[in-house]
Amino acid sequence: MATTTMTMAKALNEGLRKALDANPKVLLMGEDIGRLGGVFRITDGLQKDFGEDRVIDSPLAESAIVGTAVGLAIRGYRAVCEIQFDGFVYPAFDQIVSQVAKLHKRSDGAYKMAMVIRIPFQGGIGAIEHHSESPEPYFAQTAGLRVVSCSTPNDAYWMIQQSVAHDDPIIFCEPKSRYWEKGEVDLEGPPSGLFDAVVRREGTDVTLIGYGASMKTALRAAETAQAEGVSIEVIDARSIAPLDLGVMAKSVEKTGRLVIVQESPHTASVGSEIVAELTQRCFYSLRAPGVRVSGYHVPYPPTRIEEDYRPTVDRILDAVDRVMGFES
Amino acid sequence: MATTTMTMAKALNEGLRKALDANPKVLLMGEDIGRLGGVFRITDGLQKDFGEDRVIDSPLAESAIVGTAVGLAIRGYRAVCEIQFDGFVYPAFDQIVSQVAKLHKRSDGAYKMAMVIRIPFQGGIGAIEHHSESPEPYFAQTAGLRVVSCSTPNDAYWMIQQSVAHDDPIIFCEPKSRYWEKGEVDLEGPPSGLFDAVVRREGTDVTLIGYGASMKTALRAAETAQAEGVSIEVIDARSIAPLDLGVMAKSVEKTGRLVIVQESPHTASVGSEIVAELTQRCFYSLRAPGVRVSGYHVPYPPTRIEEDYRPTVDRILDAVDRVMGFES
Amino acid sequence: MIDEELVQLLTPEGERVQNADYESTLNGDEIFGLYRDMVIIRRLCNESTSLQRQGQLALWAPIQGQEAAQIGAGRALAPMDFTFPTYREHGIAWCRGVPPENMLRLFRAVSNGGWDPQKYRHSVPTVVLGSQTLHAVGYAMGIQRDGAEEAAMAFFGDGASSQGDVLEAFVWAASFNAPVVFFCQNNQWGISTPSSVQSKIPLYHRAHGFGFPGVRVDGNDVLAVYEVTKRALDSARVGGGPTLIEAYTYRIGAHTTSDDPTRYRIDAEVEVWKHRDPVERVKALLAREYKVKNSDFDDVAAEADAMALQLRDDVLAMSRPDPLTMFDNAYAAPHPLIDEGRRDMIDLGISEGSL
Amino acid sequence: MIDEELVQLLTPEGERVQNADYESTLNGDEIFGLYRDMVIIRRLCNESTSLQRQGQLALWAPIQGQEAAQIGAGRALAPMDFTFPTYREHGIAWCRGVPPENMLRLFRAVSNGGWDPQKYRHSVPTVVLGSQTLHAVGYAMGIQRDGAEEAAMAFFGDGASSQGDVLEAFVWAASFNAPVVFFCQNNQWGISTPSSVQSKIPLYHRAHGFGFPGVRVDGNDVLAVYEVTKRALDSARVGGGPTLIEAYTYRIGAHTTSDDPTRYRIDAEVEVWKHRDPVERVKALLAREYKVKNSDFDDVAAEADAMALQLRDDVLAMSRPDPLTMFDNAYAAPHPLIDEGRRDMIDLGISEGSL
Ligand SMILES: Cc1ncc(C[n+]2csc(CCOP(=O)(O)OP(=O)(O)O)c2C)c(N)n1
Ligand SMILES: Cc1ncc(C[n+]2csc(CCOP(=O)(O)OP(=O)(O)O)c2C)c(N)n1
Ligand SMILES: [Mg+2]
Ligand SMILES: [Mg+2]
Repeated sequence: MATTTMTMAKALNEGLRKALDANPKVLLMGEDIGRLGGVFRITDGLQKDFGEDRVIDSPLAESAIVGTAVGLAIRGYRAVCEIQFDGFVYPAFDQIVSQVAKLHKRSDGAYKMAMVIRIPFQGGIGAIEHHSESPEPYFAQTAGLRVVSCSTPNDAYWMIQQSVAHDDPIIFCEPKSRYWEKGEVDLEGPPSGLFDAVVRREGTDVTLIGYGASMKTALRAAETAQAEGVSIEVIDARSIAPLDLGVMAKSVEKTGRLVIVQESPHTASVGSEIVAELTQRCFYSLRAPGVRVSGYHVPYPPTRIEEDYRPTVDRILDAVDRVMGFES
Repeated sequence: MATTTMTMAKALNEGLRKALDANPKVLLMGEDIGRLGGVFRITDGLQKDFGEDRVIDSPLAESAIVGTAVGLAIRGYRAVCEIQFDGFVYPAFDQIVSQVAKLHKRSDGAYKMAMVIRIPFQGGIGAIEHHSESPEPYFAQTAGLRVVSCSTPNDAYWMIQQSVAHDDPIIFCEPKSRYWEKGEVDLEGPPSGLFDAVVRREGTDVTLIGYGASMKTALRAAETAQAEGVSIEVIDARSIAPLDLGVMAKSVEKTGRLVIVQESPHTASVGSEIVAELTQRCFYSLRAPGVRVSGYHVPYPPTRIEEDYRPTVDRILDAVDRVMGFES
Repeated sequence: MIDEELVQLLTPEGERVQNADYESTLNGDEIFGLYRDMVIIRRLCNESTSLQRQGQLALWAPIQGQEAAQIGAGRALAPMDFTFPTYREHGIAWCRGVPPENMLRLFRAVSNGGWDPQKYRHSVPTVVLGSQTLHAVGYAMGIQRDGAEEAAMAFFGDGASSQGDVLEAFVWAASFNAPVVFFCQNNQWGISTPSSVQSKIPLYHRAHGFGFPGVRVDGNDVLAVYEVTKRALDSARVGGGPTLIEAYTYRIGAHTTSDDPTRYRIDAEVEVWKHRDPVERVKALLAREYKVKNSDFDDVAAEADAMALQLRDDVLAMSRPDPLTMFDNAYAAPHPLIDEGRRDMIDLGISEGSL
Repeated sequence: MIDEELVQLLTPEGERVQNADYESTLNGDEIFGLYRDMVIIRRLCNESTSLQRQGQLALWAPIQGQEAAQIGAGRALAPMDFTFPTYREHGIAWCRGVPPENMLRLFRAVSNGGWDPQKYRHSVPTVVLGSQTLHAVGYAMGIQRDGAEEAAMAFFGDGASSQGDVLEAFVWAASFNAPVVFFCQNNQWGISTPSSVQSKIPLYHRAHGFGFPGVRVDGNDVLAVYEVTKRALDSARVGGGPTLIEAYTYRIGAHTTSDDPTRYRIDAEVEVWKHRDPVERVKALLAREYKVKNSDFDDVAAEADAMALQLRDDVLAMSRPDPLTMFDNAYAAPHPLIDEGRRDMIDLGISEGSL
């Protein structure tokens, strides 16, 4: 296994480079992604190597970034759009929901809406408002889209390539607070399918499901719980829509208890969906109701207090206690 | 009780008239709402009676309709914005999610975002694409907003007035397929609080929850089930966000079974939320997992086949059978 | 209609007008071809209105009054150009070769599209106003990257001109010098809203503020529309960048068959515009200048009638789709919720289809 | 900087320029007042940059180079006008009377706003580019309905000028003839993107296409900015409708303290603009024409230093908010999820606050 260590940012950069290399129809487009390499440097050096026609510094308008990507898709191109921060995807919402998600259907399959919309998401970087949000529930609800998120450099490297190669439009959520953390990347082959959930840590008492930046918190919570004698199985959803419910249900059937961790508020969230589906699939196995640990139902707070908004190890453990103690 | 019979369209029209009468700061704004009275005639005659300054025919841009309503709110006005059809609210999504929902917080309470965004929603009128959608899950997920829906002329008449008088921004979802159905309107006082769920029909075996156009289908299903010996309690959520979970939980504790009906696809939907919350609150009462009867996970289909997309009496009864037969 | 700004090559009476910048390049046969197109598309449009009244269509969006704008623009296109319509571009669809029955699939509510957009190089109908202008710009950026001598053309109305997407499309087209032509049919109404609500000055001026040419053409003058569009397309194809064309015309009919224009506009205005009929105008020219015989005109009318009959038959033959088809093409690749939906529907006995 | 289009009343060397349309109406004391504002706001800005470097602020968005644009515009406002800023309008906030420590609450990440926008008639910072332009137009529609002689003013940058919201704001302002002034600081960069990506022609031309006046002013000339803005506001207040002002200036510093401009622009360009410094320009005028003494200039510098010290103290005293405050003002009226969140947080022992 040829592995190498790199940050998630670098892994995404390398993955995009491979995608550009593999297919001349692949383009990158976004604000400040060329000369600057993006505010997170994810596209660093790519304009230099692939030219201004393939790595496009766009005017400042998200609806147009996505709307022109649609036109490029019709012409046979595959655009990877960078949205600078989660909170700036909403000007493009109409194009995403009414065009990107629906044009394959509307054209009876004549148009492939092959494109990737990259969104650095979730909080944890001490930024100002609109730079820390979790818009994935909106996209998960929308038929016609797929939503994935990476939580390790290895996944980042492979999932971005798999997404670019995929024929459906993909909302690619990158946990920005993890960009600079390092991990092993296996250069030889993808670890799993793009839409597969994976068990990150095995356990027997509680199934803990998350994605993106929450995975690190979840794994830390599992470690702490272990010390207290509770064995947590941690699942990285990876694909937010569609959900890989098979892997999740198998785990819940074993553990009988379910906790979900996410940064978005809980109402009509991905966590709600997981609870609803797994309650149906594992009704007799569940020894306690599934519990969601989420962001609170408030606008994302000033970041001096964001760590009390985002799910913490403590809040996860509190939820674990609740599902463990439910029968009593 | 001074009651009178009118259609939901007329009830909304009368409710808006009362709101305009009650407060000179109330304005209506939208495309074609003045001279034409709106494509559904909900604002019929109001421009004639209240003038062009209070019932404003706007240029054709939804982001601007909502964005200028924000500015009007800052100046102390209360705008009631009409979005012509559900599928046209997305150009305004950014203003709704990042401004309307967050400005009360951002201004530390100095700005009241008192406004109503009226959306004729759900399908059933045989229209072309984008005229039959259910965008309520997006707004329910968004902290800072409230979302309500009327299912009877009486509720329409009162809820629109309560919404206009409320100090938080309200997404007001109108089941367009029911506009022309008549019902009793009690002119003397509101039937319930704006955020209260109500039991529309009592029953003992299954709790069936819905809102908007689904209520009629739900009540018909309950009737049919009755004939087959199954007693369904039908609840109109009315408030989609926040949910009146107390009323719902009380019912589920009695019946032990839960079915939800909605037209949106089920992923990360209002139905998912209701299942997740009620599973938590009524874990030991539930004799079967809550089941959602939803639109399918596809773009809204051509309307010649929309009645097979929207939840039908048959599909609801099938779900009822499933929860009734679960123990076996 | 004495308007300095308006490019016109034919008066409402069908007399030639000299224009310093544009001259008509079409011969008699070609002009007769445009006439034929306009008569046919008007006839098909009227048939569609009847079909709607008879309950055979869910809706219809008539184009009466706008035939010259659409046929002039549609015939100026080259085969390899790509067009991005709204819901009202039946004349453009006709010029692109879309079979009339395909145009009506949307309105019979059996499809959200109706034709193969890649085959005819004519995109699917776009209902969310303005979205397609960005698609056209993106497509044009693709043309640039392919080094092709082709152009994209986006259609939209006076109402849609206020949408952010249209204005962002102007920004992008200018920024990338994209080979795209924006064709705005200012039919003076957006449902009940007069175009003066969208702009106090002629719409073609918008382009100047974004740094590319805008031109206003008499949208009821098929010769002028043809020349103005051709010039803009030719320029776009060879690196001349975008042009905004405002075709100044009038929506004679209702917005759609669901609309009642008597609620918001006066008959007198409609009457004035009926006298500027685009079909009569070119017919007068053909009769006078090219001595086209009445029998030739009659032949076209007969041809149009035959096509209308055929269209009616085709529409009546369009049956309700199998409900299972709603799952087709929702995604390009397999998706668990699609499989689940199909299974559910078959289990419920809604469709007999198989998985 | 010899630009026919640019309104200028003072050369970079501080010499008077005659302009056919505008003349300076300010006396020496008033000009000295503008100078003082500029010096203070620059000093406060530099202090904020240091505070950020020292880890006391999460971020800072400097305004060096743009002081004349902001002070000229800010001082042209009347008390009852209402302003809608972005995240960079520290000079405007200063003119509106917002206490400097309030401006820094956003950047210390203890608030998403920072001041009472109704009290200062200066809206909260807007980070989503362009949104505030629509708020300004809506507010202006409210002014119209109140029959008040007031104006709204919206600030935005060259980058934001490409956003649909800004362009829709132009449509609406023109349509309603709203009393609003659009003030675009073209500082030539939107992070790393040069303004030429947003428009190939000067941005003020945009207004003409929407049917209202646009004017380009030397944004480093505080006298010119003041007069141009005053004229536009006066016109708006009495029914003259909107104006777009493009203040042509330059962002001397980084986009924000997170940015590294050496990655995308050359030093030589920055150097050129340093020679057009807006503060030095008016200082030269004051020294030469009004014989302002060095000691007076020194007094201003000392005053600015004292304010900077005070600001530093105030910032350091801003402590982490109680986490429970995140629930305050999320809604105006009671909400069950807010109560639930508060309860949860208290149960978890995160805050000792009470319900
Ligand atoms: C974004 C959006 N908002 C509203 C509508 C509803 N609507 C359909 S057509 C129309 C008027 C369009 O006017 P115009 O652009 O002039 O085109 P025309 O119908 O005159 O051809 C409106 C408001 C829509 N389709 N899309
Ligand atoms: C809708 C939106 N997209 C992207 C961003 C990220 N962003 C913040 S500032 C900026 C550049 C803005 O440039 P300009 O409008 O010229 O203002 P300046 O920073 O130069 O004052 C960008 C892209 C944003 N804040 N909002
Ligand atoms: Mg029109
Ligand atoms: Mg700038």
